[in-house]
Amino acid sequence: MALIADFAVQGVEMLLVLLLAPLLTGFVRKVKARLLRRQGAPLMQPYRDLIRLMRKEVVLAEGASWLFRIVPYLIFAATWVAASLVPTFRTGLLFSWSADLIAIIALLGSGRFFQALAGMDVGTSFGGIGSSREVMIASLAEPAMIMIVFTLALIAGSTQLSTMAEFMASPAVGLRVSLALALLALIMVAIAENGRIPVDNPATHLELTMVHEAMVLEYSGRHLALIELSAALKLVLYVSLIACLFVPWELQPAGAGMAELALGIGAYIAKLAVGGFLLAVFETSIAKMRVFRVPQFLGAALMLGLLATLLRFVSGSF
Amino acid sequence: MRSDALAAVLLIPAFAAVVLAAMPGYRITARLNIVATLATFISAASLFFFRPQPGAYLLVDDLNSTFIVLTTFVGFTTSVFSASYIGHELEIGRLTPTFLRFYHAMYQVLMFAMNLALVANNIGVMWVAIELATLTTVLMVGIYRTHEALEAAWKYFILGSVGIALALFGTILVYMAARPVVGEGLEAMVWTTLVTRASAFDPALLNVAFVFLLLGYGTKVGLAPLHAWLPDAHAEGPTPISAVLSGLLLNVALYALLRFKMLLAVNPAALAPGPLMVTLGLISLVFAAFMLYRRRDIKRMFAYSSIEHMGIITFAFGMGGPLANFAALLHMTMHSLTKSAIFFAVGHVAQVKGTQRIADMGGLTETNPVLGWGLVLGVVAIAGMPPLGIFMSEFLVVSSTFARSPGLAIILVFGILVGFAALFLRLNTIAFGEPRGPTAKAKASYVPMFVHFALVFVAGIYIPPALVAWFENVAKLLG
Amino acid sequence: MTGIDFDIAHLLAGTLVLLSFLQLYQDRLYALLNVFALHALVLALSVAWQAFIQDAPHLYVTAALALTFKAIVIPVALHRIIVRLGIHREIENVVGVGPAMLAGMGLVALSMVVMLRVTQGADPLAREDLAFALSVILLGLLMMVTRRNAVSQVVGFMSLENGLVLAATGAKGMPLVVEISVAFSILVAFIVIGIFLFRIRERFDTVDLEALDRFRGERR
Amino acid sequence: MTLSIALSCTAILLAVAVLAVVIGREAMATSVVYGLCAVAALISLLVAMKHLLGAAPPESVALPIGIPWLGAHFRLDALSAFFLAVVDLGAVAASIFALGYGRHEEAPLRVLPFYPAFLAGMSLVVLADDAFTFLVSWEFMSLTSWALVMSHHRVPENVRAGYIYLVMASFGTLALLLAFGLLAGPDGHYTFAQIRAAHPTAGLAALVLILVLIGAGSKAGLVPLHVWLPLAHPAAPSHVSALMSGVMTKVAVYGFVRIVFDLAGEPAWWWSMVVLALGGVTAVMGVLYALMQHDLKRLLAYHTVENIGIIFIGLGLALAFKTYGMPTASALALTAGLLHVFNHSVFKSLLFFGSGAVLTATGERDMEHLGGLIHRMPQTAFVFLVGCAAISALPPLNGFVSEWLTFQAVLLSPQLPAWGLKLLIPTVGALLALSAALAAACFVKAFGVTFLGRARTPVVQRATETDQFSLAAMYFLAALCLVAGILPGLFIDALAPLSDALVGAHMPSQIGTQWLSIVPIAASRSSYDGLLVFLFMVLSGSLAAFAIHRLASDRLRRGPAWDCGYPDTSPATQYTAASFAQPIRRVFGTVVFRAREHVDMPAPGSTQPARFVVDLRDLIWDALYAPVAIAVGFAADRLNRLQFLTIRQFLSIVFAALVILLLVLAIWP
Repeated sequence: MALIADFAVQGVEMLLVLLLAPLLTGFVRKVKARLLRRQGAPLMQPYRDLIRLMRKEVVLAEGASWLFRIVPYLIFAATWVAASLVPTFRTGLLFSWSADLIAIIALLGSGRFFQALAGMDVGTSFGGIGSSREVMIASLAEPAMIMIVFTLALIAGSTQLSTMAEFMASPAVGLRVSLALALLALIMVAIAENGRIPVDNPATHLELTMVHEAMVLEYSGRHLALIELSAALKLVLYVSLIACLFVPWELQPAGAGMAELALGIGAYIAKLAVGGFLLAVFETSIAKMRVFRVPQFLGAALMLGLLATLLRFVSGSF
Repeated sequence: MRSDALAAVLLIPAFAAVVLAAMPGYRITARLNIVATLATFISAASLFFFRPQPGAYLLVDDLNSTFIVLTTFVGFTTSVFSASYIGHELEIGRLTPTFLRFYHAMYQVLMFAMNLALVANNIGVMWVAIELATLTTVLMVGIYRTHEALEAAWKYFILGSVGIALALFGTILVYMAARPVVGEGLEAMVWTTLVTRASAFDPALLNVAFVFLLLGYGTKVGLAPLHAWLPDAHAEGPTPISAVLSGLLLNVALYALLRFKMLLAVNPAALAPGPLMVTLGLISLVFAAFMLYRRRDIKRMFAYSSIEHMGIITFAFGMGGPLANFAALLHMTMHSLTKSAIFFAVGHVAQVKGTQRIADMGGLTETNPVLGWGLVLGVVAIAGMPPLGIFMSEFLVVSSTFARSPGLAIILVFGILVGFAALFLRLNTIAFGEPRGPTAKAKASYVPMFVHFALVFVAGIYIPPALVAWFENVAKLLG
Repeated sequence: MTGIDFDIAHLLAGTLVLLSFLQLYQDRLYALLNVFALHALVLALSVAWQAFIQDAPHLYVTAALALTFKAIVIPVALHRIIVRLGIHREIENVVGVGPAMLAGMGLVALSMVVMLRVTQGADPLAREDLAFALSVILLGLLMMVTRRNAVSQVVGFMSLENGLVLAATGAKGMPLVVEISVAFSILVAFIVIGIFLFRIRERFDTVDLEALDRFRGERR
Repeated sequence: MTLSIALSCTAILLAVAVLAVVIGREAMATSVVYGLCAVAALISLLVAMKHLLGAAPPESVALPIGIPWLGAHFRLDALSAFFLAVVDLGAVAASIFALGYGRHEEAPLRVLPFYPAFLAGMSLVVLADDAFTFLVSWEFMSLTSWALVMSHHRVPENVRAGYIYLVMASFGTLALLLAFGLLAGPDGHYTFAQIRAAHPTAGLAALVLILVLIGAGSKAGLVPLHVWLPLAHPAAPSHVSALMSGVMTKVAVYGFVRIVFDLAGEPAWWWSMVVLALGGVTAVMGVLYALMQHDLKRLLAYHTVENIGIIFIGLGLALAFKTYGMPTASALALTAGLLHVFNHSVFKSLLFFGSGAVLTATGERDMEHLGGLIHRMPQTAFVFLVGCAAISALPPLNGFVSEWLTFQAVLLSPQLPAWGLKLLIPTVGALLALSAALAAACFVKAFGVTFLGRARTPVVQRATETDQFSLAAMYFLAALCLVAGILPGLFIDALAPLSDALVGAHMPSQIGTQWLSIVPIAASRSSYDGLLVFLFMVLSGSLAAFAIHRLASDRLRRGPAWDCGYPDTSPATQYTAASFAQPIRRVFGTVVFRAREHVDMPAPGSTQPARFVVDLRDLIWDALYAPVAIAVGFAADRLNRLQFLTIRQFLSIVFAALVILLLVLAIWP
């Protein structure tokens, strides 16, 4: 009985992130438009785009190989699995033990790996630009992320997200320097990973500035839809990751009743909204940086993460 | 029967020398040469089983019996090699039949001299024998009558003579030291007597004596800085002689040195010969290792490698102790076999390529696979790589030394490594890469070479217990 | 052995050392040869004396050999060679006579020190003889390495060998002395013949190593 | 019993080597030799696995060969069994691959005899139980592999590579020889049993550690002793490169583990620091070197250096925990390291096979001349992709598992008391993470440039899919990558007796856990389930595909590439390996390699092409190796003058020696 309930919760969780993902993207766009005094597209626009794309036929470049066609599904699978393993409104998810935070990062990493490959598959110059810049960014972002994980894991005594979240919710946490550093680093990494301003601009198609867009330049139809969806999922993932680790309020424990769950979901959506709003504000208030400034940006993140870890190693009180 | 075998070891070569000097005709003399050396070898081998009592002049004991067998064996294989080698020399007219007769006679005289030096129980006789061997080799080195050959022979002759003089003075001093104890006359030069009574000898005299003997016989061993004659003599003489020089004569001289080392070792008051030998050994090793780099003549290069290995052996004997002595004896044997085999290969290589310049050889494993791989095998063996015998001896030397005096072991390892690098640097140009120079097939008998390699290989894997017991006795003997 | 025997032997040995110094001092070939002949003569005398006091008749053979061969035959032969090869008569030194003499002094002192460490128990005649012999040997070697001229180097070698014979005969009752002296005479003969054959005009040096280098290309 | 079987397999291999010399010229020689090798290695593999999984007690045997009074001792315990299994697994795969690949060998006589001997040498090293046998096998391994490196000796680079390799190998062997000399003592107690009993003093053990780091490290390819590796491994035929990279380096790791964990006694406090620092530096340097390469096989070789670094990080952690008496944590770290040993041997062999297939199909090793091979050799491309994903530590493949375990071990280390470690280990962890990310980048480049995009040269058009044997070998290894990735528990449990023997504890048994997940310490702390992750991905991926194709459209049309509307461009406009690595080169290269970019742009209107040159400097070579070469040359020149003195000058030297010795006597007390 309880098992079935857990199954149900896990399923709800997976569907929830999947459904909310385009909404969050739309919301961010809307807020940005508003801040720019524009009307902006309606909130539901991303859904419409996705559906239209799915209906369209795929125009496959001549040079494209079988890899090019399966990559979208791979990316989607990896991102979705990763996202569905992050506690959103309830800890102790049924399968949370099947992959800890490191594994989740690695899953995202494999998504990126295949995306970069796809970028090189058709054999155009832009794909190459995108891929090489993407891996360069990743080669700094991933270690930074690992360092953040170290810090949090050393505080919580676990890399298991549910356990970490529960610990974070408990009063044992207190205010710590290393936590602050980790949060700062995590935000920087999240911005880079999702290709937001100032690292990358999801809206641009200016050849020399784009990274993510350049990689997916050759995609069309359902493939493009899946990739967009995965990107949205990734954004949700990071926001909910930050939420469950740093603002774990109203995160319901395992075996909570319906009412609590509803409350938890509400709180989660609220967190997403706040996160999206902050992101939009941040993006509108800053300019995109040159590609070769990015390493310094991410290097800073890596250093912050390393510093936090070192503090943890040297003494538990930081 | 007993003393017959011993007599045979000396008389067969002497007799053969006379006959060969008289006899014309290449084929028959070459064959006879082989037969004589074979007979000598057999009678020497029989010494293992029937050991005569030591006399006033001759002696067979654990130490020299191994050397005798080794010497006669290598002498035999070399004569086989020289048959095919000299044939080619006659064809291209580097040698005339007259010189050939001379050559074969001298070869036997050399064998006689070396055997005599080994079985001599009288330090005077030993001295005479070694000098005889030296003079014979001088004549054979000069046999080609080319400018370089004469030059090398002359150099060898002059330096050798000074060595002779020093060694003689040392011998006289030993006699002087012995005389008050042993009494005048022959007895005071009989080694077996000396070694039993040496503890009572005057240490100061013994010291001076050893210094002179070390320099005198050390010149023959080719220890740096007394080595100057060795590379040129090897490079300019006929290759069989280079093989015998490296494989045997150096050993014989070192054997003489060992006898006197034992003499000093018995006397507590005398200075320990060990440090001197260790120093000379290390100097020779490192020096030769560096000299290998700039060699352009293949035979000269391997001559320097002989100096290097003599250095290692002397070092090991100087260190002393059962392990090191065992290793040194093993190394001595392995080096004789390997180095002579290498010279067999080198001789044919030089004949095929028509030159001794390393730069003019190349891709030998392509053009003459058997010869090329034989040479590679030889260098691998001499560089001390498993599973060949020299690896075992070097293993024992280095490991046993390092535990006792790390500093020396470090120098030793350094020298070995430097020499190793140099050898393979040259081997790469000779055996690999694009073929260079003439690529005619060699008319050669590879049997001696591969027999040696087979022995070295087996020794690297398995040494028969009898031989081991032998070596261990000797190692104890040497203290 | 009585004191007078000892003194005479001692005197002769000392004379040999003195003559070695004289050889070092010479700077003309003929003079050098003459001094060497004298050297050999004194050696013959001392050997004969030893034969007498040790009543070892076989030593007389050695003495005779030294007298005939070294004191007469060789010097004459060398004279001939000098004339034949037109070797000019000056002796080229590596170091001047003065320094050579000083070095000789040092060597003699050294040999004395080394030899006199021998315990008193040993036969004094042997000790003194050995000391002198060693200094003769060392002086001979010194001559070989300080003279550029082939003939003078041969002379050096021979006086070295005289020292050996002196030591050998001084060693009372030593066997094989005669054989050894014979062997050495042959050796010396070889050298002289060699010089003659190879037309070594000036010095061992010019049996060219340059030739070696040219042919073998060893020099970089 | 099992040991004797293993030894007889080795004997068979040696016999095959002799046989190869005899029949080498025949046509069927290749098939016969490699077939026999595969069979012998397979038997030995089964034996080793039986011993390992059965947790059987150690067996030992002494043969009356080698040093007479010592004999040759062999021993099969858990450690040797594991490494023997690794060796034989690689051997089986390589032999099967070579059944097809070897046919393209132009001079089989230069490969066939040495290949079995090489295999035999490696298995003898892991079986040896005394110093002499160990070193003989060790050097024999080097010798045979050198011969294999020299098999294509007409290429000057190969000869140079072989030379540097052999000199470095002998250098390492001499270092090990000295180490054993210390351990065995002056009277030569050479058997490992005696050495174990000896308990060396602290100073001695320290010296031993350094010597072992030189000896085993130079063979394994630890920076800065790695220089030979990227030269030698690519020079050999590809199946041999696979063995050298995938297996021989592991034998070196075995040597390190055997001596440091088993023979050298109790570790001192600083040992782990040295090992960790070396490991971290090696990992990052290796991958950075790799990123700068455009020769496929050399790139792979540099990645071997990187992975050796990762392995040594694991071993260093194990050493640290062992030093401070934390056996369970030590067991975790050790298991992580050894698991990576296994994993790397699998996917590195796979990748080298792939490069070999490409080499035979196109005759090219330079990626800049390849591209688009995925169309010509789809199957090779697929397995190569699996290998790339595995080595880039992507879940659910095996590379991720071992790195994950290493991270878990790092997370246990704050409990270590030593301050140095407190500061060092996080840094090493960062280096590890960095190297992992860079490795992923590097393999995007490797696979992307080689197999994806459009053909850069005509050779690619002529390429065809490789033969069945090679494919079989590669599929086998690829499958192994997946299995080891989704069922790591089995492998971890197999290592339990081993870590028991070495650090006195083992990881909790993984068989009982739910859904075959792996739990290093406790489920609450961390756990990972490759199987489930794999299932989830397959499920969600296929679900999405199904849903879209059913509900939305599945129509598809081929068209020209969009490329921002540029007209159809030539393949030359694609990103090359160099240009792909350019951003990373800008970030790291300027410091690590003194990377300088020279652009000369011709004046407008001039016809000559613009040039862009990047020059990289190998600082390690410049700093360590070049000076040595120069010094040796200098000394050789100086001493060489002695060859040209005149006879009189030689005499003077003799004279001087005499006088000096006499002076010594004179002043002797």
